[in-house]
Amino acid sequence: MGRSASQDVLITLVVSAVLIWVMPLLISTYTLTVLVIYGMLGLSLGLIWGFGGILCFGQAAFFGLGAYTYAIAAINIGESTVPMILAVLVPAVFATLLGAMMFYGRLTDVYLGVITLVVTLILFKFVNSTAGPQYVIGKARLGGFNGIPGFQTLNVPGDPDAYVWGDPFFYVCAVALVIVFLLVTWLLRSSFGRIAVGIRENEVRMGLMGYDVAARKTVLFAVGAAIAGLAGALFANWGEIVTPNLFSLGQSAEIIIWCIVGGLGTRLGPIVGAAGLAYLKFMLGQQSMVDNTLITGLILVLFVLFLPRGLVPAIASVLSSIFGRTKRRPNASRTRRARHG
Amino acid sequence: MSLNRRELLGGAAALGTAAMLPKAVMAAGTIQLGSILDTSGIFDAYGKPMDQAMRLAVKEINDAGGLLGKQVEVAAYDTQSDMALYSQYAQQLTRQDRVDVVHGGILSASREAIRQTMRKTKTLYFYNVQYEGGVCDRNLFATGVTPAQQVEVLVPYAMKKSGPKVHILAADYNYGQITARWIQKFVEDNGGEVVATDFFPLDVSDFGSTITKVQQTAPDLIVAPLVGGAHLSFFRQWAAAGMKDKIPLASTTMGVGNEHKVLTPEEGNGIMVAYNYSQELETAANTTFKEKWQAEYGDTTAIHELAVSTYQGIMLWAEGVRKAGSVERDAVIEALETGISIDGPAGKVTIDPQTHHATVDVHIMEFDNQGMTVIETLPQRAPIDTQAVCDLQTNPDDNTQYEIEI
Amino acid sequence: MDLSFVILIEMLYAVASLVLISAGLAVVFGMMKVINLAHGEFMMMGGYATITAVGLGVNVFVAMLVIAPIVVGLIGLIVERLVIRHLYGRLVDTMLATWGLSLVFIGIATMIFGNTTTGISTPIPGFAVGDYQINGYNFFIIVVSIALVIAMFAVLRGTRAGLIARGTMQRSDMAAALGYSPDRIYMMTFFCGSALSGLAGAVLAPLVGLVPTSGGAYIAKAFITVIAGGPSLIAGLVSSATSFGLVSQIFTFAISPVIGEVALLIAAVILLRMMPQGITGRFFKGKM
Amino acid sequence: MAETVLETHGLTMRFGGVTASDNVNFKLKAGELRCLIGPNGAGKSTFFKCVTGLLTPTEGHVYMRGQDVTGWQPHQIASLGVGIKTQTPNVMDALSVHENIWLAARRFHNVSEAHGRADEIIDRLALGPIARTELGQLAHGERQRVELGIVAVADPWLVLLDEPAAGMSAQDVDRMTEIIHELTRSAAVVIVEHDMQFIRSIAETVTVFHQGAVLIEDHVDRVMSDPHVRAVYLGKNS
Repeated sequence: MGRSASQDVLITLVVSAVLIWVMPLLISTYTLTVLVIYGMLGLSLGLIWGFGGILCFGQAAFFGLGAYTYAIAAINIGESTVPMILAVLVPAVFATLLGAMMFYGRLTDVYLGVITLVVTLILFKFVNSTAGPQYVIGKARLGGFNGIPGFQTLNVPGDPDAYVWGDPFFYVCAVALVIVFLLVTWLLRSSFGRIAVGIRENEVRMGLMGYDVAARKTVLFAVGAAIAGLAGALFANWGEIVTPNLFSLGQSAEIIIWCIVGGLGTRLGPIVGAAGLAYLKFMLGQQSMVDNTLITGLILVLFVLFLPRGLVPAIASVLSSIFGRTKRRPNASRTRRARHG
Repeated sequence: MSLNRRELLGGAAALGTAAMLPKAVMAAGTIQLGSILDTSGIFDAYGKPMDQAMRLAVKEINDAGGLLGKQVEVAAYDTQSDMALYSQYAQQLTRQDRVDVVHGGILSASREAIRQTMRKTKTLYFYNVQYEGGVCDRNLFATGVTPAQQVEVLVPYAMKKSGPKVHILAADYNYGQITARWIQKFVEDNGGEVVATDFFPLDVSDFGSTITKVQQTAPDLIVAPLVGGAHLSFFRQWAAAGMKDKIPLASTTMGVGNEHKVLTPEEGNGIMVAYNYSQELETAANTTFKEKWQAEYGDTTAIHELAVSTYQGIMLWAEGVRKAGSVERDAVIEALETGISIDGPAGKVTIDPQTHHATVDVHIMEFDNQGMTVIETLPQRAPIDTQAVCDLQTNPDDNTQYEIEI
Repeated sequence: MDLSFVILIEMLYAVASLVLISAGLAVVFGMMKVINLAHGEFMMMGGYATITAVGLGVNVFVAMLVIAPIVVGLIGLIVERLVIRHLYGRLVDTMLATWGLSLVFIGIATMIFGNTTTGISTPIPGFAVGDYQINGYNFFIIVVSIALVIAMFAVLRGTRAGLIARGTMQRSDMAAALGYSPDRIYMMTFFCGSALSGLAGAVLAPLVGLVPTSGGAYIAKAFITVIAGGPSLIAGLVSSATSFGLVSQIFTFAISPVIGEVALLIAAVILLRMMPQGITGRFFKGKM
Repeated sequence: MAETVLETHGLTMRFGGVTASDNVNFKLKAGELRCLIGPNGAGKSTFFKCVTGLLTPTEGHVYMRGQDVTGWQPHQIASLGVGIKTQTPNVMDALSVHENIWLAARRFHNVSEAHGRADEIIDRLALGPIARTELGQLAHGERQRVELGIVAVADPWLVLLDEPAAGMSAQDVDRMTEIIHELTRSAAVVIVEHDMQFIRSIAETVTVFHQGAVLIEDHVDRVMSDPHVRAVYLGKNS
């Protein structure tokens, strides 16, 4: 990495502080909140796909699991602190089990894609068919297709009556994203992160060096799931309802599209892609000229064809060529290979 | 729950946001009506005609001089069949557009996604869709029919035509589960027996094994509250297996989104249903309504139950505003609670003050050549299911969706 | 006795429809190592092509078996020329691009046909087996998929094109070295694969209500069946369709359709965990 | 008497009906350099894969420094201090030379030590000028050399190399020979090879594989003059 760690942290903090101050002047905080949450979700896949080479077709499963865990725990506990923690832990544990099963089975690329897709489908189908009164966890009815409304939303820890919502909730989410971003940065700078990149590049070699590739991929997968789970819990708080759609393939598809459009192999790309496309979708809902699915599809096709590295790397290379900085040349083959991981 | 603190925080937040935002340009002296419907995505077969009906109703009001001398302006959002967008646009409507009333929501999940926002921001909310019943919220008016209203009349009629043994095939979600229970109750009340009940998630489209299973239970009648495009396959596969003339079918949902126009006469004829509206209603009100629709959109085939509910919902609200002489929420609620009624395309619709649901005419109908022929009209059926659990007159702070214990 | 016959037919039907759903995807994947995620939408378009043709007065069987495959095959050809051909050898990129295409097709179909469910009724009447009525159309689907498998086998075994195709499957560079342009082979393959998808969509259309998003219901199943089948085209297709079809029907009859679907998915996970290269990667290496 | 570092007992590997490796008993002493030779399909690569954990043998056992490692994963075997280089260059193309070697060093050392070790190996292999270049942009010989660096940086006591000289220029081969000799100072080395020129230049004892089994095991000169071996290489049955 070009910059030193402290520079990196400083730049991140300054830029995000400015953004957190300026953005609410342009877009309503309620919409911004969900953009931030989607950014976090995009980052979760960007981490495991872009830096670990694990293409997960079911990142939405962890998102949904986080949201449902939060909702169910919040109904049963009535205070949001423990549910928030559980919403991070449950997806992480689930991902650990799933990851161990897949990675120790030496499943790679397409096969990995199928398994994650299938697991997402199973979760979706299960949750979708829990409308009956027999599906209860503690006090919480799972609700099937209709989802779970009316749970305790985020409160100041220890004080269940002090709700955090509206603008304060936006700031909580934004700060959470900054913290997650810094953690990801730290992780990628650490040996663990560099080894993960090594595994993305060549699993066999890393195994022959003595690294337990399966274990490391499992851990990375779980970290990604934990981040997605946190995003899910925040989303549950934002929407005040959770529905099986969170688990849907459509949701998984969107996450993948965010990463592609934003730029794989970068930390910023998936966040930018997620926020940008979600905002586009929001704007499109205010017109009815062209079908919105069509536009999303076209964007994806055009990006794969003409800008396969995504926006952020493309902009970075344009900027560096303008300002002539001797930054490390972004490598096209890098992203390509990452995707085939 | 300390609502005060919440409202304080939230209120401050709303104020702060609004102050910073370029406020939506709105002409002074107009009334703002917010609409939030899926006009694209998988639910648009429901949402598009509802949107058309909403615009038709508003146009009619404006052509007649508006409300309280002001024109009604529409702020409409397409939620693209995406639940997350409901939350977002609800915030947009209430905090930025500051509308005076919101009409919309299709699925129960979408209603629950926006209901609390409406309540918190004190924005009057109309949910104009046939649904499972039981929502008890002073801020909400539900103008669609609920299961008891339909089932109470449909089941005895269908059993009389067929026999006492009933097999229920229901959509596996909130609506289907609750409706199935009501069907069971009325089957038993009428001296019948439910031999089996099966639930199907909304994406099930292969009913081969189900058709075999039904033949094993050998019922006299099938009541099928099945929902959506995938479930339509049941009616088709049922006919393809040659079962249609052997066991009669009744449904509380088939046709709500004009599904009967997709089935061929051979597949559809004879299926028994009970709704508030049918295009084939031979009343002056319906004829006029269809003429107006024809003039506006050129084609009346798209009109369905939910579109008419929406139209009636807006007319009820307008009536409430006229009576209150204001668009202010509490005044309008009080006016509506006097038991206001209007004469809509589907007959007289009256607000039930106790539940904020609607008392409507219910028509027993049979499919005939891709239309719904009215067999019998049962005037002014009250929402008895919701009435059993909800009394907003004695408990105005209630904010629950009850599951009605039968 | 009657009941077991009826159940047997239902099982055969389940297997047959899986074969039908997956054939187009299997051809494209087997030959080109391209996973066409717009496969479900190709099926959807096959359905719409049939319904439109029937609406114009064409005989329903002609519409299903001739018009729909040709129309969808041509659409596939255009797609291949415009998009896929730039992405050969980039498995994940083709998946993403075809995913995008599937959304585009849904959008276009929505704009043309609207989201209202449409459909045609089944052209074959039901009949009685003892005390039971069964859907006569199930037989038609079973027959079509058997014919399809035989035809695929005959083409691959018995024709020059099949020989080239088998060669390409094994070593795509060899075919090129022998003077066959891989570009043309791929183009033809994609045409055939799309046509098969169109055929499947058309043949299944009378059983289900069609909406522009109908394709989504098929793609996951087809994807799972093809990948679990592994590298051998026909053996893989038939073996995995049989295993999944049987598993899902057994659970459907024993418990419920949802459990049947979940059982299929769980079977897929177990199968891939045990045989990461698919069934034929393990048992039928090097066969077709 | 030097310690036995690698030993196999009755190692057998069958693929379906084909026996690719047939009851191989093999012994390697510390500090020894051994070449495995044989015509294509003789089973030397299968043997190599069974020893390195890339394949699990059907029958028989593999011992390293007396420990039974049969059925271990490659990473477990590597963790013992065994350096492995596969036939095709197996490196991280998008990473620089330094990063590649650092990653290997990091497995057994902490971050800063790993940097020191990596720099040292880069110096030793004269990779300094290209240390910051990504491997994807290097020539074949350089990539092979980097892979040897990856093996060497971990200080292995046993090194297993599959065709290290394949596809290299004469000059590259010379340098390779040098590096391998250097490795033998601290480790026992097994080389799978069929380039006779290279073997003559490097080996003392060679093991000849034929039809999955060990045909002969002797000093390189005697092996080369053995009529059996000649027959095998010329494709005649003796």
